[in-house]
This record gives sequence, structure tokens and C-alpha cells, in this order.
Amino acid sequence: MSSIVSLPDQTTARIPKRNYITNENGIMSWLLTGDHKRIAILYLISITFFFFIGGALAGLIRLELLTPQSDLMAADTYNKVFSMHGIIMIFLFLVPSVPATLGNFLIPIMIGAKDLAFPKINLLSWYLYLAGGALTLWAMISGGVDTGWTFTVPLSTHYLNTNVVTTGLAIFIAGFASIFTGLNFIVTIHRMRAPGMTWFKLPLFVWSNYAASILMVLGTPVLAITLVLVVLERTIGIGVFDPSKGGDPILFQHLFWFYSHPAVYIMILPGMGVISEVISTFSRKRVFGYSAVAFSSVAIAVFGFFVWEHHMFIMGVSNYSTLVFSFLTMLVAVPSAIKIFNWAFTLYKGSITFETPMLYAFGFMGLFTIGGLTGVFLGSSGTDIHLTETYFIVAHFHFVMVGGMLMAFLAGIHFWWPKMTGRMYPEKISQLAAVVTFIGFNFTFFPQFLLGMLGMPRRYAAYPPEFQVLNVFSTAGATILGVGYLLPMIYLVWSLKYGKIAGANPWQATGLEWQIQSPPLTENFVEIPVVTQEAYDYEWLDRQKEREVTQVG
Amino acid sequence: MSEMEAKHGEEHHIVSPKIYVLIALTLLICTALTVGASYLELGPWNAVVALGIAVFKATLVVLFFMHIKYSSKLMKLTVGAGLFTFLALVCMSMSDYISRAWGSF
Amino acid sequence: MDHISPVIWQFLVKWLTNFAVIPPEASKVAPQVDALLLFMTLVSLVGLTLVILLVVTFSILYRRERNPVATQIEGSTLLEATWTIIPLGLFLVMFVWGSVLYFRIYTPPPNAMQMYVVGKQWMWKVEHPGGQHEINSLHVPVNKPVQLTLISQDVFHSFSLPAFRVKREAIPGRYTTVWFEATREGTYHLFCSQYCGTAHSAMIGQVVVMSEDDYKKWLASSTSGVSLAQNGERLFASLSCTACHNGTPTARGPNLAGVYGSTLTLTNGQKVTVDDEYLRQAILNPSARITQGYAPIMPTYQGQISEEGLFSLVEYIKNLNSNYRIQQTTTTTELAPAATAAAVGTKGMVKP
Amino acid sequence: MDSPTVAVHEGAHHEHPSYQRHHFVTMDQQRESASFGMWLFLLTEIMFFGGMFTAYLIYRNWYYPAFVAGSHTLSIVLGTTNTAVLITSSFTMAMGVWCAETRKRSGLILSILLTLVLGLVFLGIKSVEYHEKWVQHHVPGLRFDAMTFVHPKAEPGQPVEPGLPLDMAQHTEIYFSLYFAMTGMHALHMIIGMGLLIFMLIKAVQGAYDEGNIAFVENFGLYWHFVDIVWIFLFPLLYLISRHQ
Ligand code: HEA
Ligand code: HEA
Ligand code: HEC
Ligand code: CUA
Ligand SMILES: [Cu+2]
Repeated sequence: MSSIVSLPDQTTARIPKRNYITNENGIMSWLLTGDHKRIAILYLISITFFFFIGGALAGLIRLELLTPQSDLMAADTYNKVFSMHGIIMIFLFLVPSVPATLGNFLIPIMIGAKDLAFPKINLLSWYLYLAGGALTLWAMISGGVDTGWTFTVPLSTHYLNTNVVTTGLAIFIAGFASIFTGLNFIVTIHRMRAPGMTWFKLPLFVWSNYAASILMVLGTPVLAITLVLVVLERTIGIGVFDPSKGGDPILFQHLFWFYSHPAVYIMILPGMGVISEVISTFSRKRVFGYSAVAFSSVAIAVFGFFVWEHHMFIMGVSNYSTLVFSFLTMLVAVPSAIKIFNWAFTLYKGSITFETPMLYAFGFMGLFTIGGLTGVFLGSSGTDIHLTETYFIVAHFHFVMVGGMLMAFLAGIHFWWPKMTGRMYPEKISQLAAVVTFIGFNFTFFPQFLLGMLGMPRRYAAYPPEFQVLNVFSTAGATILGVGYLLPMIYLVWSLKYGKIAGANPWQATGLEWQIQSPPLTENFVEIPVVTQEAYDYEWLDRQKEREVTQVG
Repeated sequence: MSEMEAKHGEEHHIVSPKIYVLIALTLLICTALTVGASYLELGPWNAVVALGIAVFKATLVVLFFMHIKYSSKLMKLTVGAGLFTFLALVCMSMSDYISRAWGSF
Repeated sequence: MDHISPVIWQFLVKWLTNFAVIPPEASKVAPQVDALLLFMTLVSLVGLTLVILLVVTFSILYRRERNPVATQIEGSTLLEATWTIIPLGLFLVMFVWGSVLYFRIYTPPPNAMQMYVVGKQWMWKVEHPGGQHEINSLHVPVNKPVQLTLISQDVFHSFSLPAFRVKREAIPGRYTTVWFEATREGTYHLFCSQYCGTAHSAMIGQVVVMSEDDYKKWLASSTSGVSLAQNGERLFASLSCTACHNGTPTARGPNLAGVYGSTLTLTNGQKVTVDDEYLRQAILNPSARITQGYAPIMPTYQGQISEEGLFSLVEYIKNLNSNYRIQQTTTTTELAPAATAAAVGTKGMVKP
Repeated sequence: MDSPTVAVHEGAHHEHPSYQRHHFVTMDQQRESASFGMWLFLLTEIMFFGGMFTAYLIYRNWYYPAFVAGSHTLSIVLGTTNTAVLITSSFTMAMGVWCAETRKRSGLILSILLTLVLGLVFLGIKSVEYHEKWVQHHVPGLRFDAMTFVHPKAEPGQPVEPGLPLDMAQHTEIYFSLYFAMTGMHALHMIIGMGLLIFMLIKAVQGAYDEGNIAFVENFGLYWHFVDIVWIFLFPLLYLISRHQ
């Protein structure tokens, strides 16, 4: 198979002496850095840490579900395990995954800026994240929490004696990390674009992160105040959500999902940005329907605010508002379809190669389509009654979050690895990992659709024996999946030392980030670029290369 | 930056203290009005009047104290976006509460 | 097949013999839901196949070996419109179809049998109008619409009957309703599907669908002798509701006979239809909605009546079509000075 | 805190003030970024309070009499005074920004001082009100007694309020929960603001805002005005519910 990789001559190539990694030494230079690239690396390390904790908890879940009885652990332990799994995976892994690592690293470079608008706030965001993470771990170690990731009242406020308050505060703090990231991105994208970098020359990665940032800034505070009210309810009993004092527990659901539905788009949008970049690069073609893809990101962000009640269809909300929210859910599903088809048509008349990021991107397209379409099953209120609170939902959100976003994250990590570290990852084994992940994933989560259809409720430590076979499949798949995730961990670390030297633009991609050295300088650009080319302008790139050749020759 | 270029030369607007005094006085008068209005019997209109005055006061503060009147379109849009999302939260939640009493078909 | 380990072999056999993708269709609405599910699955399969076909075909046709140089294309408004409108159209069909089902499932027919369900950590308690109680099981006759009125005593629970394709959350502080009409005799799963704490996964039971006759027999064999309405009547007297609600023109409280299902005008001019939830609120939070022409003097019974007791009262008031018996009670005790208190005394304290 | 970088763009532009951060090309860009960032932060604040306003709206509709009775226990005099105090402090803050813009150091110091004092007055009055609630057993969760609304005590000089039925009286707890949550959050914002004011005062005395590096003053001004706006809504919503009855 041919490839587009063009590496410098390995015998003479050197990693540039001066870059953001070597610029300063010592642990303090990292811990007190204002450099968006270093903060991105800090974030990358921390979210990976939390991903593996969450993953180990997932392993425990799957092991327990191997048999119908709750034999590996008691029911309340199981409850703590899946609660922590959900909390860690969502708030400490997936929400910051692409934006805080890749977005942090790339957005300033992609728009031709030297840094994010507020470097100190960026660093503060990481510390807040760490504080939130540490508190979460503390809550887990000192007895755990068994609310589920949704903190449902009055269960969480009056009927549990676990660390709800600690966890609530942890998420509150981590939420502000996310707010500050989003705030920083919005200001940067509005105010710091290089001369000539108009909105419609921005890479789609920037568009989608911009859309996600809007959600972070406007959605997260509502979660924050909701958690504050839960904590007050639990500590002093203020009664706002307490039915025995006249409060309305459904109100909690409204407020919680007002954030948590947009949050699912916070989780997917940046991933969609990655896919745009990857598909364009490896088919050497500009993204089909650039503006449609860009606007669909914004449409998802805006409409994402109006559909939250689809998580509450059976909770005794008014039938008429169900009608409205179900309708809006259908509307919000359309922009995703637009994106999928535009990516598919980007391949048309391209010149396609199949490096690892591209494989992950293909995985994304297939799995996200399944996950998204099953979301429509849930959005249609009549079928939601049967499917809600079953493994169908579990399968739905793992397809979009793991099959979608995690795949996109891995695609992005591989794609920009040479830029971040200056070295290539090993291609063959990483392709293997991508395939293993894909297979393991389907094995793990496809059976869960069937389980859900059959009616197996979620959050069950024990289940009727007739569901066992499918659960065994799922657990078996999870083992494969675990291997698929461990592999990149190993070879990426390996490549830090032994990987081939990548050079500035191993993929011959068009983005501004590929026109500077890898790893980049601390100030990114020696001279602020003046942008004249469109995004994904491969002809411009070719001319550029020709010019270099003639100049050197 | 691209937007910056165009309005580079444009001086940062300094609002004169006279306007501040005027606004502050208006705000104080409005406060007196709203307290006064609350002693009148207006039925459901009491809430409307109180909120109307509050909105008016807030608008004054945003426009003048916070300089939005003299700021770029982007800033105006930002304020609008905040208001919009706030209203979305309130109205869409209320849509459930109000229609609950309607019963079913 | 000896080389396959016996455990795995057993498994496969078990799975293949029991393979199903959908639980039994045991209610009237189940086939309707399944039809929509099937439609959605087909549409999804078509959509998914389309996406996969596009990706795979293009990957083969335009791989680098075959097509070394890409042709740059801007986009196509026509195509954009196509894949905006077609999915939107399909999704809207699903929306309309789904909503019709939703309203069907959550709008009980007028002639439905009434059953009351209390959810508590971690069991379901079902009360039949005839006074039969059951825990973690639900007996229903076949081919008869059954309406459930649900409430939770503590946290959210969810009454889930996969074989009937219906589910409804039992929430604290408020009644919710759902109905179904079982069409096939048999025993099916009953789950609590909303996470409700430690023993959430143990809050399961079964729904037993029986023939008309069997059901009658079952009712007869498990009756406690006092129907829900009778219990309600006792409560009504012992809580001295009779003191105000006796239907006489001079009574301090409104006439409750036939009030269920009627439309009342409140003091603020609002009109409300009296349903189960209204009755419940009228007893617990009487001053929230005051009927026109009356003073807000009714005391609250918050904390004095259990959820089961409330169900009894509701059932009693629902079936109350004359005040004859109430007036009987009050007139026979007219002689005693503290009329109602005495009534309670003579009848013996009924535990709510 | 930023790692030192080579000033690559030296000479490309005209004179750069010393306080321009390396990653901004022009001073205008830096200033606009800062105020835009501040505005975005204020949006998050809107939504933060938005959650409570939603709760307020719903419960006010449900338990209107309880909300009326609850609001009647608040002192209009104190509330109005506080509103006036806060508006005035907003005015002095606006003047402070103006002084900073026109580089009048002593004016700035005076404005900050006045704002600080007015803020303190506000919090003082607020704590008097809180104390009164504590004494009257109107603090939800901690010290609450619904019976005070069933048999209200006659206030000197005021007509006796009719008592509420017990069930409605119990719901005044929700009113007070929201009262404390909202005014408490507001007061917390004030306290944070006072801390920043003191910080700014010290800086101003040191002359930090004399050379036009006033982004901090401007942005703090925005924050302070926002806190004022929140109160502009809290006052009628909490104090002035049907005072006429
Ligand atoms: C990344 C996260 C993510 C994403 C992107 C989505 C996307 C969507 N989700 Fe999902 N969802 C979750 C994460 C996510 N969800 C989580 C975590 C939960 C559970 C929370 C909990 O309870 O714990 C959940 C729950 C959930 C529910 C609540 C179920 C319930 O509790 O009863 C609903 C209901 O409407 C729903 C709907 C949707 C829809 C309509 C989309 C749409 O945006 C999907 C749009 C995409 C497509 C539609 C695919 C592309 C389409 C095509 C390629 C077209 C195909 C062609 C033809 C049709 C011709 N989701
Ligand atoms: C980003 C989000 C995310 C991610 C990545 C995952 C990843 C996985 N999740 Fe999870 N999941 C959630 C978000 C996520 N999940 C949420 C929000 C819930 C709902 C919680 C709630 O109900 O409150 C949930 C719930 C949930 C359930 C349902 C529990 C229940 O309702 O009872 C299950 C069951 O199978 C499950 C499984 C898995 C598996 C097998 C993976 C795998 O993809 C993980 C694979 C990764 C690894 C395995 C780690 C790498 C390997 C090692 C560290 C080596 C050690 C490995 C072993 C010991 C096996 N998850
Ligand atoms: C002190 C007198 C009094 C007692 C005791 C009393 N009620 Fe009432 N009840 C009233 C009055 C007055 C109303 C009408 C005003 C209102 O809606 O609150 C009323 C209204 C109702 C209503 C609403 C129907 C309607 O027409 O508005 C129901 C149902 C009801 N009561 C049931 C009960 C039950 C059950 C009990 C005993 C557990 C009871 N009441 C005890 C005085 C009383
Ligand atoms: Cu009850 Cu789960
Ligand atoms: Cu959602």
C-alpha cells in the first residue's frame, strides 16, 4: 500500500534543538508554564491517567456481569464502581479529552497565534482539573460514591450515606476547568487570528472546538449551581429538590440535563473536528462542503440547548413538552448526518491512503453512525419508553462516546503525535491496534443493543440468567478492547525515544501547524504568518513545495 | 485580528461622568418607582411592573456603566447570546411545568 | 466438535436455542411499538449500509495506487440539500409515529381497571381495588385494559414491563399513570429500571397474565376482605373528613360525591379537572388550590396518611356517588356532642 | 509566569507598552481580548444565577401565598436602602474606571475607597437581615419553624398578617431556601469583589494604573456592575412580591 508519509532522511535528521520541550528545563518550568503546548501535554498525561482508572473500573463492571448473580462484588460495591466509572470517564476524561489536549495544543497554531489569549487562566484550568480529579479520587478511596453519574435526587440527597458532597464539589471544580478552557478558546478564536485568517479559512477543527466552547461556557454553570443546590440540600436540607418539603425532584432533572445534554455535544464536537482534518489529509482533498460542515457544528451547539428533556420522557413531564423536545431532538440529529455524508464525499475522487489516523476515522464514521441512529430510537418518545433505562442506552452512548469520540481522540493523537513530539509512532502495530479496537468494540457493545431490546435494565449488579450469553460476549469483547487501548499506550511511549524523526510535515498536510517545525517553538511562529490560502488548499501546498525545491536547488 | 485591523485607529470610547451621574440618578429614581408601585394594587400587573422596571434598570447598567452601547457588535452579540440561553433555560423548563396541567388527550 | 470447550459449547447451544432480539409481545401496544422499532431498524440499516458503501467504494476506487492525484471539489448544494432533507424527513416520520405511540401508552382508556402501585426501597407494592395486596408481582387479567397509578415513597423508581413495552417512573410526591392491555397469558419480567440505591437490581418481580376466570379465582383467594374503597371509607370517617364533607348545604367543605372527573373552578378563576393527582394534592396540600366559594380551612394531612392510605381515600372518593352513607354516619352520631370524634371512638381506631 | 521568549516581532510594529503580553500583536488586541473574556465569564455567571431564577419562577407559581408571606417578613426599608447603596457603589465604580481611563490617580483611589465602603455597608445591612431571619426561625434546614406563618406575630405599626394554612406555611421554607441561596450567592460575589477591590486599592496607591494599563480596573468594573444587576432583579423578586396586600 502506498502512503503519503514523507519523513526526512533518518540518518541526518535531528529534532530541532530549540523547541517548546527543550526551551526550559526542570519540573517547575512545566508546572508554572504558560505555554499552551506544555499545558496540553500536562492535560494529556492527566487525562490518560484517569482514562485508565476509568477503564479498570469498566473491567470490574464487565467481570461482575460475567455471571447473573452479584458474586464478584456486592451490589453496593458494584454501584460504586459504575458510578465512578461514569463520573471519571465523562467529567475527567471525555469532556477535556480533545479540547484540552489537542485543542489546547493546536488552536493557537492553526489560527496563527502565539498562545491562547489567557495563558495563566489556561494553567489555572489545568490546576482546577487536577484538584477536581484529586477530590474525585479521594471520594473514591475514602468509601466511594454510588449515585450514578447523574446524581439523581432525592436518592443522592437523602438516601445515600456515601461521599456525595465530596464528589459534587469535585465535579463543580472540574466544571470550572472546562469553563475556562472554553472561554479561552472563544476569545482566542475571535481575537487572535493571524492577518488574512478569515472565519471561512479556519480549519474545521477550530470551528468545531469553537462550537463546543460555546456549550462549555453557557452550559457548565448550570451544572455548577445544580451541584451547589444538591450539596446544600444534603448538608442542611434546604428543600429545593425535596418532595417532602414541597420541592420538585424533576426540577433537578431539568437543570442537570440542561447541562448534560449539551455536554454530550461538548464531548463529540471536537472529535468531529479531528475527523475533518484526518479525512481531508489522507484523501488529499479539501473537505467536501466546507461551510456545511462548519455551520452544522454551530447548529449542533445551538440546537443542543433545546433537547434536554429527551432524558426525562418517562419521568412524568408533561406530554406536550415531550412532543416539543422529541421534535427538536430530531432536528438536532440532522447536522450530524450532514457531517457524515460530507466526510464520505470528501473521499470521492480523493487519493486515499490508510494510515492509522485514517483507520480510526473510518471506525468513527461507522460506529458514530450506529450510535447516532440509535440515539434517534431514543429521541422518538414512543420507542424511548421501551428502550430507556436499559442496556440499549448503555450501548447507544458507548457507541457515540467510545466508538465515536474515543476513536476520534485516538485518531487525533496519532495524527498530531509527530507534531507534538517530533517523532513518528510505529505504523504497523498502530494499525493493528486500530483494528483490534474496532473489533473489540463491536464485540463489547453490540450485544448490549440486543440486551436492551430484550429489556435488561442498566445499573444492575445481578440480572436474570437468560441474559447471560450476551453479557459473556460483551465481557469477552471488553478484554479485546482493553488490549486495543493498552497497545497505543505502550508504543506511543516507546516512540518518544525510538520513533522515527518526523520532520515538519510528515503527512504533507495543509494546516498552519504543519508549516512549522516539530516540535514547535515556544512562540510557535518565528514570524506571524499572513494567510492567503484557503483551508485544505493542497494546490497551495504543492506550489509551496515547488518553490522550496527551486529555492534550494 | 482580522476584525481588529479595521477598527484599529478607532479610539476607545470614554464615557463622560455626566452620563454616569445621569444614569445613577435614573437608577435611583427607578428604585423609588418600583418600591412605590409595589404599594399599589395592580393584581398580576405588579409582577410585570416590577420586572419591567428591573429590566429597564439592568439595560441601563449594561449599556452605559458596562459600555455596551459603545462596544463592538461582537460584544453586543455576546450579551445577546447570554440572554438568549438564559431565556431558553427558563422558557423551555416552564413549557413542561405549564403544560403539565393540561392533562392528556 | 470435541475440540470446543464444553463450557463454550453449552453456551452457544443455549444462546442459539433461546435467541431472541425482542421480548415476547404480550400487550396490545407491543406489536405497534415493535413495528416502529422495526421501521427504525430498517431505516438505520439502510442509512448505515449507505455510509459504509460510500466509504468502502470510494476507498477502493480512489486509493492512492489507483488515483494518485486527487481532484479538488468544492461541494455541491444539491447533495447537501439531499442529505439534509431525506434524513430529516425520515426522522420526522419517526417523531410523529413515536409521539402517537407515546400518547397512546400514557393516555389510559376510560374503562380501564384501576390498580395502584407504591414503589419503595426496594420493593413494589400493588394494591387492587378489591383490597388484594401483592409484593413484587402483579396479577392482571388478559384482554382487559389495566391502568396503573404509581407513586414512590422515597426515591425515583421505574415500573418496567418489557414484554408489554411500557414503563413509567414512580416518583415521590406525585402520581404518574400508565396503562396496558395484556394479550397473552404467561409470566413476564417486572423490573425496577430507575437506579434507586443499593438493591436496585433486586427490585424485580413478575407480572402474571391470567385468563378472566383464573384472575377471578386469584382475586377471591387473595382478598383480605376489605376493599380499598371500604378502607377509604373507614379512613374518611376516622380522620373526620365527614365533619366537613357530608354533602349537606351547610357543610363547611364541598360535596365530594361525583367530584371525581368533574371540572372545578378555583378561587383564582382557574379551571381544573379532578383526577387522582388532584385528590391527592387536595388532601395533602389543600390550600394550594381552593375551590371557589370555600374558605381555606381544610387542614393538611401531610405526614398523617401513608401512601397506601391515600390510595384508599382516592379510590373511595372516586367511587363516591352519593352522600347517603356519610350522612348516615353523621346523623347516627348526632347525639354525641363531639360528633366526629365519637364516631371514631365507636368504630375503633383504624390504622391509616 | 510565561516562559521567556525571543521577541520575534520587535521592530515590526511601533512602540509597545511594557505591559503588553508577548503573544498579543497590538495593545488594542490585548485590551479587547481581556474585556471579551470578562464578558464571557459574565455569561457563565448569568447561567449560574439562571438556574436559581428558574427554580424561583417555578416555585413562585406553585406556592404564591407562601412566597407572599415570606417576602412580607423582609424589610422593605432595608432592601431599598441596600438597592440604593449598591447602585451608588456601581456609580462610584464607573467613576473609578473613568478616573483610570483619564489617568487621575487620586480620583481612582477615592472611587475605589467609596465603592469599598458602600460594599461594606451593603454587606452590613445584609448581615443584619440575615441575623433577623435567624432570630425569627426563618433559616431553612438549620433553624426553621413554619408555625411562625400559621400564627404570625403582630408587628408593631403594621396590620396583623392573616396566617397561612399549615401546608402552605411549610412551603415558605422553599421561599427562604431560594432567598438564602440567591442572596447568599450574591453576597459571596460581593465578598470576592471586596477582596479584589482591596487588591486594586493597593495597586492604585502604588500607581500601577497610571500608565494606561487599566484592563484590570475596567474588567473589575464589569464584574461589579454585573453583581449590581443581579441585585436589581433580586430586590423586586424577593422583597416586592405583592406588598400591597
Ligand atoms: C458523545 C456523546 C453523545 C452523542 C453525540 C449523542 C447523540 C445523540 N443522542 Fe445520546 N446520550 C449520550 C451521549 C451522546 N448522545 C449519553 C451519555 C446518554 C445517556 C445518559 C445517561 O442516562 O446516563 C444519552 C442518552 C440519550 C437519550 C436519552 C435516553 C433516555 O434516557 O431515555 C436520547 C433520547 O433522545 C439520546 C438521543 C441522542 C440523539 C438523537 C443524538 C444525535 O445527536 C445523534 C445524531 C447522529 C446521527 C443521527 C448519525 C448520523 C446519521 C446518518 C449517517 C444518517 C443516516 C442515514 C439515513 C437515516 C438515511 N441520547
Ligand atoms: C467516556 C466515556 C466512557 C468510556 C470510554 C467507557 C468505556 C467503557 N465502558 Fe462505560 N460508561 C460510561 C462512560 C464510558 N464508558 C458512562 C457515562 C456510564 C454510565 C454510568 C452510570 O450509569 O452512572 C457507563 C456505564 C457502563 C456500563 C453499564 C453499567 C451499568 O449500567 O450497570 C458498562 C457495562 O458494560 C460499561 C462498560 C464499559 C467498557 C467495557 C468500556 C471500555 O471501552 C473500556 C476499555 C478500557 C480499558 C479496559 C482500559 C484499558 C486497560 C487497562 C487499564 C488494563 C486493565 C483492564 C482490565 C482489568 C480488564 N460502562
Ligand atoms: C375543616 C374542614 C375539613 C376537613 C376536616 C376536611 N376537609 Fe376536605 N375540604 C374542606 C374545604 C373547605 C374544601 C374546599 C377548599 C379547598 O379546596 O381546599 C375541601 C376540599 C377537599 C377536596 C377537593 C375537592 C373540591 O371540591 O375542592 C377533597 C378531595 C377533600 N377536601 C378531601 C378531604 C378528605 C379526604 C379529608 C379527610 C382526610 C378532608 N377533606 C377533611 C374542608 C375540610
Ligand atoms: Cu427501585 Cu430501582
Ligand atoms: Cu441527550
